Amino acid sequence: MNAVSALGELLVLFGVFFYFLSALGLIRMPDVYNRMQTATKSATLGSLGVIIGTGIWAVGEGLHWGWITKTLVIAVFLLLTNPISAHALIRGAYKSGIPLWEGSVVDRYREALEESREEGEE
Amino acid sequence: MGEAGKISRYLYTVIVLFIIWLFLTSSLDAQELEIGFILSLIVAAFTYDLFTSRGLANLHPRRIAYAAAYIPYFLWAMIMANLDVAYRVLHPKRPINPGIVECKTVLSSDVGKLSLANSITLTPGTITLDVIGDRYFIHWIDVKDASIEGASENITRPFEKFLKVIFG
Amino acid sequence: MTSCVQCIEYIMVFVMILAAVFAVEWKDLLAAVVGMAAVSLVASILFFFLQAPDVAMTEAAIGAAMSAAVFIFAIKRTQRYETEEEERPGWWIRW
Amino acid sequence: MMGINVYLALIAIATLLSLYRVFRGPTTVDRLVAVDIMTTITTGLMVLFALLYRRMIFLDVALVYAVLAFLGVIAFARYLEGGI
Repeated sequence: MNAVSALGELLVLFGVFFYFLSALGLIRMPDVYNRMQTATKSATLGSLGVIIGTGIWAVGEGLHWGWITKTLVIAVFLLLTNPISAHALIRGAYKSGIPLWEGSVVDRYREALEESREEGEE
Repeated sequence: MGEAGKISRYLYTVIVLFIIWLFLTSSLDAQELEIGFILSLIVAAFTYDLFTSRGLANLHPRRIAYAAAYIPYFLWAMIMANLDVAYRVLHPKRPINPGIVECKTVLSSDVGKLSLANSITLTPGTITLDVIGDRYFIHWIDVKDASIEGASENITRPFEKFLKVIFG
Repeated sequence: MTSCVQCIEYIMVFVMILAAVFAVEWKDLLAAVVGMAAVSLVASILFFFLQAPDVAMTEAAIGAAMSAAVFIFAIKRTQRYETEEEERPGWWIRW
Repeated sequence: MMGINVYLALIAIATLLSLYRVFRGPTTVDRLVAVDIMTTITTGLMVLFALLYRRMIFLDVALVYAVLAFLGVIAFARYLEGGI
């Protein structure tokens, strides 16, 4: 139990806690947009913690130093691809006509779409 | 932002591919380095046309310094925003106030717009819904200011300081 | 330590069976494809637990990207909802 | 290696909660979001188990998931937009 693997375990604990939090947000939020808000990105930060923490932990356990570089590559790819899927998904949800929660305050996107449709008709 | 020459773009692609190879194999053996270098030469010949349009100008020291400063700033913003969302999830009354707001950006290049949209999406509380020209439509979990200027001040300004230098 | 590792294997098998039952029983075919993606995900991690990383890698590549895209093309060419007069749901859902 | 039980228990709870959302979700997009969360959680679980088995080859499965998992979601999103 040296300092390096203790740091790695701390990072893993941090990430796992955020996993739990994102699943809790998935349960508690009222509509699909807010669920995406709390879920997708907490899970991204959580997996960042778990993956890099595991790499540091493995190096602290005395394994090959390739663990840390490989986990870094996995974390970078996850960081690049996860927001793209969230972005595509929320746009598909809006375009397929799922309404916003009734407590929402503004909806500028609908106004902009109506503006562009009127311009197209003229 | 004109096109760079073919040689410059090819060399940039080779460098990036070789760095990815180094991280994936994580070995400094001579044989591994040789085969990786040959493979990145071959793969770069097919892909440099798609991969970049600016070539070695991407490796300007000022841009690298700003990118290196951007990473810790972005991670810190991400952790802070995640703790804020954690407070909203764990609070029994669920203090949320969602809505879709509009922002303006000053970035012009496509890669800059993509990375700004990804940064906005990864800091929780905001998620990019659509980009039309320079107008960003953003779903915000706690709307503080519904006007265009106020929302831009709150959401996109902190990232634009860095991204304007990095991507132009 | 080993006992808890086995616990998570049991939980994954439970998740897989439940997702497979949902995928068969849902009338919305798009949701059924989502359930099938969940089944393929858990199948991949079960191969992982059985110490077969190559099979798990293939299952990940096929199940995550290819099969969902192929089924969505099929739904696009036919229709999204099953019609009502077909068979009743099975007894394990009815009671 | 003492805390491994805690980590695995939290991951299992998170998986079961997202399975509940897959079951309940009123619309298809809810189910899709829940499966996306399950994919991300599973990637982390695979990396943890690779350390538990102490073999580096197991990391490649997580790499494949990190690179390819978003393609299926994008196909779904294109269908919902009315594209493809």
